[in-house]
Amino acid sequence: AAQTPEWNRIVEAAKAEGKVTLYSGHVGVPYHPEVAKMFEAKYGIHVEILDLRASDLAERIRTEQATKRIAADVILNGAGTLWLMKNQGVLAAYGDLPDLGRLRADVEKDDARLPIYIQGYGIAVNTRLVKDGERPRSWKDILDPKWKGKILADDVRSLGGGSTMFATTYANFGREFHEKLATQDPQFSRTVRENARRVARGEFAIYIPFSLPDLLLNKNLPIAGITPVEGDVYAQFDLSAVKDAPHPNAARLLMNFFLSEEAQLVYVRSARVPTIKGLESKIPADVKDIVTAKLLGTSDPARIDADLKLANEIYK
Amino acid sequence: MPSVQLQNVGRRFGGVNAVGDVTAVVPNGAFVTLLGPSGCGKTTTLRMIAGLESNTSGVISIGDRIVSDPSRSLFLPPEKRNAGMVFQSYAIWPHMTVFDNVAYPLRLRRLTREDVRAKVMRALDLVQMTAYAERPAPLLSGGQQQRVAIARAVAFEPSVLLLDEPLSNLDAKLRDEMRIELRALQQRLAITTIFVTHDQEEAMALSDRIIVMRSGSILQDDTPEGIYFRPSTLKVAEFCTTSTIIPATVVASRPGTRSRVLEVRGDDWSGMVQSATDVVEGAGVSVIVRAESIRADADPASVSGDQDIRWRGRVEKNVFRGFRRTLVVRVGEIAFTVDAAPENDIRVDQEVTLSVSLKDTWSIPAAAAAASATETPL
Amino acid sequence: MPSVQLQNVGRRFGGVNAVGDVTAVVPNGAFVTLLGPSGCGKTTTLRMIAGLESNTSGVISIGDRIVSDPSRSLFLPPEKRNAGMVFQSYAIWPHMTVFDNVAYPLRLRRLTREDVRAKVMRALDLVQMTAYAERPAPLLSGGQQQRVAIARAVAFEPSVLLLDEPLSNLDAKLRDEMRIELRALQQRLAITTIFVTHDQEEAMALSDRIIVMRSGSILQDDTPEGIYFRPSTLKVAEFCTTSTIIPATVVASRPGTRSRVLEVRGDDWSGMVQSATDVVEGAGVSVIVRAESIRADADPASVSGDQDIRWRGRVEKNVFRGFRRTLVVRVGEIAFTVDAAPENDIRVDQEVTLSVSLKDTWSIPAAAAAASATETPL
Amino acid sequence: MLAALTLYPIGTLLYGSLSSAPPGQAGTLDFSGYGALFNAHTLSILAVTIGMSLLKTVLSLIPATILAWLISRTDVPARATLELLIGLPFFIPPILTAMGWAMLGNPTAGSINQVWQALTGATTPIVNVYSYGGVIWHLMQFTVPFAFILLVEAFRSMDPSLEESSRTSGASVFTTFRKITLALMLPALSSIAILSVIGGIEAFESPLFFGSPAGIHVVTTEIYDSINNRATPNYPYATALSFAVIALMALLVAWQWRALRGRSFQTISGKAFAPRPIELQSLRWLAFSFCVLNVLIFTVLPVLQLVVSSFSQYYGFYGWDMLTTSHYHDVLHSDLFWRSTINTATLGVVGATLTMILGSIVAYIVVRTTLPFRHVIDLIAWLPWMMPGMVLGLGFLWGFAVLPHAIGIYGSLWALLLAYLSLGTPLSVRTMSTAFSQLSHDLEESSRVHGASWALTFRKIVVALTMPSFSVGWILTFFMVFRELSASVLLYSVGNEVLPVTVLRLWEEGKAEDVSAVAVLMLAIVVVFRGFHLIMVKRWIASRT
Ligand SMILES: Nc1ncnc2c1ncn2[C@@H]1O[C@H](COP(=O)(O)OP(=O)(O)OP(=O)(O)O)[C@@H](O)[C@H]1O
Ligand SMILES: Nc1ncnc2c1ncn2[C@@H]1O[C@H](COP(=O)(O)OP(=O)(O)OP(=O)(O)O)[C@@H](O)[C@H]1O
Ligand SMILES: [Mg+2]
Ligand SMILES: [Mg+2]
Repeated sequence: AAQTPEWNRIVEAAKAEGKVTLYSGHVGVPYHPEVAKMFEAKYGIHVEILDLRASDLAERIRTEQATKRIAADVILNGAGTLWLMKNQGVLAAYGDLPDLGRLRADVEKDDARLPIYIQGYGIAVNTRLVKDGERPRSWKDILDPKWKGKILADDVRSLGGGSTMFATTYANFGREFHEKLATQDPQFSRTVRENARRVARGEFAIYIPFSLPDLLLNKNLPIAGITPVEGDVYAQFDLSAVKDAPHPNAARLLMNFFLSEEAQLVYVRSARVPTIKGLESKIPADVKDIVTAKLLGTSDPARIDADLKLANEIYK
Repeated sequence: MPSVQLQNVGRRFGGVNAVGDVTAVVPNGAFVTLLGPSGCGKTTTLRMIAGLESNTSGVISIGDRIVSDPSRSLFLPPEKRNAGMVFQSYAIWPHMTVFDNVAYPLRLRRLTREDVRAKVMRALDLVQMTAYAERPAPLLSGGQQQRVAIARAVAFEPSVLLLDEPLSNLDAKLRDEMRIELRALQQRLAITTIFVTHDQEEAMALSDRIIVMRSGSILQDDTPEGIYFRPSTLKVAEFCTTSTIIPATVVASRPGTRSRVLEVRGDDWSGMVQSATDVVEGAGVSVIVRAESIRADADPASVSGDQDIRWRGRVEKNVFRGFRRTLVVRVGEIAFTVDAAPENDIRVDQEVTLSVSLKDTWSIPAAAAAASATETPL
Repeated sequence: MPSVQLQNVGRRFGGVNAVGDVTAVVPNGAFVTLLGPSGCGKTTTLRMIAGLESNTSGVISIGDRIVSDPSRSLFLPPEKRNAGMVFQSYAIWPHMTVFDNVAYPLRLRRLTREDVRAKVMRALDLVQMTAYAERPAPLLSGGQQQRVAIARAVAFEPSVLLLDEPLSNLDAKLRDEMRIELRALQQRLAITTIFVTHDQEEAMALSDRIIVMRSGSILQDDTPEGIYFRPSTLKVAEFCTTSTIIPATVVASRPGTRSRVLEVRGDDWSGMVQSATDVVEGAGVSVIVRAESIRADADPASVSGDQDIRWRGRVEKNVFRGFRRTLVVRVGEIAFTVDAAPENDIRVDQEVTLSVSLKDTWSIPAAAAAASATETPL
Repeated sequence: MLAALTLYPIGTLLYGSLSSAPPGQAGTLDFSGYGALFNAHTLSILAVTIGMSLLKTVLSLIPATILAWLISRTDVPARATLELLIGLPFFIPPILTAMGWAMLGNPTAGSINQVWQALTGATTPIVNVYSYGGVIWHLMQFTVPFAFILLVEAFRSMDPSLEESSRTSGASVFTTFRKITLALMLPALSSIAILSVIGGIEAFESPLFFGSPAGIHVVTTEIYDSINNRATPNYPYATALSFAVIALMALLVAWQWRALRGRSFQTISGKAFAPRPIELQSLRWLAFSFCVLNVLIFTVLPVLQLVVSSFSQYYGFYGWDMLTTSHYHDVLHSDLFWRSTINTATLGVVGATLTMILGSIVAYIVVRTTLPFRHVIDLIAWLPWMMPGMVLGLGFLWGFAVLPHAIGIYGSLWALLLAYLSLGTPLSVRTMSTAFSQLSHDLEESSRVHGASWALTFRKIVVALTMPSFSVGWILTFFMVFRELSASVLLYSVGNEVLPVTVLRLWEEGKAEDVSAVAVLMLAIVVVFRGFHLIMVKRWIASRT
């Protein structure tokens, strides 16, 4: 990293602040504390992490801003949610960071949102119920009538993997794809965390969209993850600095640290796609397929309400 | 020890006038009994004195202090009145032992451990319950619970003692003993005591004064002898004594030794009776003769000469009651109740001569009797 | 109507032997009273008959049917025994009106609306509570609640009626009336009735037989007169009568009219007394004289000649009790209790002659008396 | 105090429901949230929710009442153990029992259906938990023990002679139960029924787990959608919906007042009584079987599953090779677990104690005094329970954040404590008012006369006499703190982590097995607590037997 004098001043100021608070809206990821430890070890600045569900996080930030009782310095959340928050005016620009240059060119970013990792969603199948040769290879394979009644899906009418998949596939394959999918009688479930297990237990043959990093959590179970030929649907997670944060310098320092190789590798090991260049050779073999899979696309935050409305129309 | 004064005290429950308009004074250190039929307002009166019920009208004072006066919104809470009370329902605390129940008021007064122990044991001794000190209260029989309630009320030597039928579940033997103990204690400590009972004999035996109530108001407030021998109304006579009431007409009136003497005439009989007041000739009176003062003789000749009035009638009933035998003797319209000795050999259907002497009679002008008869029943 | 039989019935509560070993028969249609001091097991016995408590030993039968026999694990539940019961705690249901309380057993028996109404009103009438039919039960005075409990127990004309101190909260007047009503009802319907009371006079007046209990066992099971005039033990005499007990030594023994007659000698006195059995010369006896059978005369000369024993003593107390006056007269070691007429003019500290006639005496061999004295208190 | 705890957060919500912008931001008065209520969709959701809640209440109260009565008033064998076991499922996190039942009763691979199909050769499943019935069944899983625990205490403090006099009047055990016992238990039953109905309306996990897949939508899922499934959360609609629920529930409470008015239910009289169990005779073992059956279905099944899962590598996949203690190892070696457990326990002890004290005082005022505003107070005490948790959580967040900066409640443990106090009060008020309405007045009066002030009497007589109920209320509120998520997640801060949030984290990380391990540890605490508690109650009663 470039050690400009200006940045050194920020490092010093950050150390003087002594602490930084991160609100994380991606509760299912246990890796932020690991990164925080590395950061603490390096700079001696204490990181406090508060895990909150995305909607709770948004509400807390909004309330803190409205009442000027600001506790959060940095937010980690889905890119779409942060986009909305940015529009509410509660985020601050992170300015120039020494390691910005490392970012891959193909990730979406703006002056307030710093991409950290990408999570890919594919298709999960029960390996006992679905023979090797019968596995769907494309998103469109699940429209085959033989899967009728055997598909478990995250509810596409509710925010999260389900709506992201809906928006992306709708944008890429058109309305027809979903009208057909609707006739397959997919069982919608909102208890996302249970779904992979339900497929593993044989309640259903197929589960979409399957968060591929979850394969690591289900190692010995009869479940396989498939990246469709069109590519994975994905969700991108970003960092943002909070407006009027109590520790603005530490916030920027922390954000920059997330772009470091050591931090990024933490997420790579959990089968998430890094947002910086030059890690290709360092991807462990067991997650290589997932991390390097082709990506189909993600949802457009500006269209959230419109997409939900469409989903509700198609899936009564 | 303070006196207790009630001035025009009343208590309404919605539409029900449980206590009407009671004015009475219980002097310092006196033992006064409230006597009256079930539902006449005895418990309510006691509760108002204790501060458990607020009187809706009138003034209650204990000693020099007004404790309740609704017209001035004055009300002293019960715990400030230093009264001991035995509830009609005992109100024994089921989560405590006998000892703890009795110790409760003492501990509230921050007595030392030893003092508490000593006083509790003394009180339990009084009610013959020392052997049960450690027994949980719910495992006692009814009478035992009642005795614990008495011990609790007296253990802390309150300045006013309020007792609501405290002996109703005890047998005669124990009741007699407890009466004596209670009276002795009351006199030793000079506690102003208000006692509610439904037992006339008990009221007579214990009290300095008796207040006879009915339908929420006072009929007579007098010494036991006054109530018994010289009832002011027929109701009092009926309630406090076992008497026969005979209508008669006054023939003449003259002063007697303790009261006036009337010469009266009834159906088939005539004689002299006592009366509180002069009654004009020709007016009606109700003659009252108490069961125990009537003699019943099978042989008219054996009636002694000092008996002033005589009737002849037929025995209708003969009930053995232990120390006495109650005869019902019919004389014309009237059924006389007569107490006889237990071994009496008078049989049902026998003809007997009833007689009574002047000093055992009493009479009340019929006007007063009629007035109290028209009183609406509660 | 069935009889009720108890054979060696007992009930233990943990370590406490509430009822020891009771054997008794209450004949078909009879009115039998359980009498005894507080805590002697009366309520427990009644509850066992009702089926609310299971006896730990012995056999209970109602009519020809054994209703409880723990040795054969036989137990008929209370609702099958068709017994009406008045509880010592009333057990009035607080969430119902007076009417509904009384109607409850009738409705269970599926009577028509009109029948229910008629029977409830008749029962309420019996206890003089018709005016309160629609009142919620908790708003009644203690005595009123007790009357509702009685109405409820009799309204459905049970074949066995179990009454646990049903009149304890009523005044003498009402109690007298209720007694008469209860007895009349019992005789009209010939309901086998077991009555618990602590009031000896009430027991005597109502009962066909009286069972005197103490510490969980039966002391005497006899007619009222038998209990009263010929108690089998000192305990019975002490409990059921107001008596003075005087130790004496037998000088001679001879048969009398109704019982044996003993010639006895005490401190400074001698005379004839009745006895159930022959007692050997020189043996000790306890002589029992009842308070109401002793005469007290200030003037020894006025004592009539048919009085068999005389004592001279000093009046210690004189308590007015309405229809009688209780004197305590000290003769040497012994304090005599004497009932006198209410207007008696004997004063405290006066010397009086006490006298009693042979027919009013009773005696119990000292051995038996000693035996019952060593009995451990409960 | 009460008003501050409940009216304040709810007031901010009311403001939120009427404002076009959320609190803290300038907005204009706006009735659109309420306007949106009046359409067929919302009304049908309200109808479905209430219908479901009523049904599960009725279905739960029947077994709960019978069980409570058997355990507290009869001589059923092994009562003490049964009492402990029947109450246990109340303390299992609903999400875990949901997983359990999903495995047992799903239409394709559920064990029940597989056994059924193997036995009969049928091809159609007999049960499907992803249905209306499934939601109700899962709700019952929680309601039966809840109602049971509260009812046992109510039954216990009843003068047996009230039942006995019915028996001698000719009523059988069961007629007596119906006509006297139940009638006398009306305050308790109706209070518990209302708690249960409201609880059902607020339930989130069951409809989410079993209802959503079947297309069943209820108020909570609707609120969840309106907050979470929009680009901008629609708070006016969410809060307006909550207030509609409150209005309906207030009708229910008013109905209870009417139904109970002017009657007395005092079953502990001044004439002390010994608690005598009813001898069931020949029915004893039948009753016992009934209890055991309940224990098997509602307790053994889920608890066993939980225990096995906590030792399995994967929840629901059993096999000897899958056994592991690593979940316990993980959990017990996590600083966060210990920190949040200690925080939660502290909050639980302090919160439950304060809640019960506050609740007792409120209950006393409502039941025992004739103060003019007591019904208003009663209703206020109900409010926090009537408000769906996720909305009320917002109320607290807004409420605490809007306070002047000098009052530093926001972000401190105090915020959580106050929220728990408010959330626990309805339960404590219900528990205690039921208990108080059973006490006859003379027991207090006799204490007052003998020199104890009102406060002393309250402590030494009223509370002491209702100690079993008080302690049950304490335990229920204590463990409520262990599972309250909606407010916790909005109010906790770093260092103030509480167990529900930690559990949420584990859950979101896909560690259902660790959650099971935590739940088993929690159940162990429950068993110790309840065991100790029951022994205390027994001793308290033994002091009367
Ligand atoms: N809370 C109440 N509401 C309405 N009426 C009541 C209430 N309490 C008592 N009463 C009525 O007031 C009257 C007087 O009751 P109180 O309890 O004082 O009678 P009591 O003289 O003690 O009778 P008892 O000898 O039967 O105990 C009764 O008729 C009773 O029914
Ligand atoms: N459940 C119980 N456990 C232990 N002892 C008991 C129990 N019930 C009653 N007792 C004891 O058994 C004895 C008999 O009680 P019971 O109630 O039968 O007396 P009782 O003759 O009715 O007395 P009372 O006239 O005072 O009502 C008493 O000493 C009582 O303390
Ligand atoms: Mg009374
Ligand atoms: Mg008794």
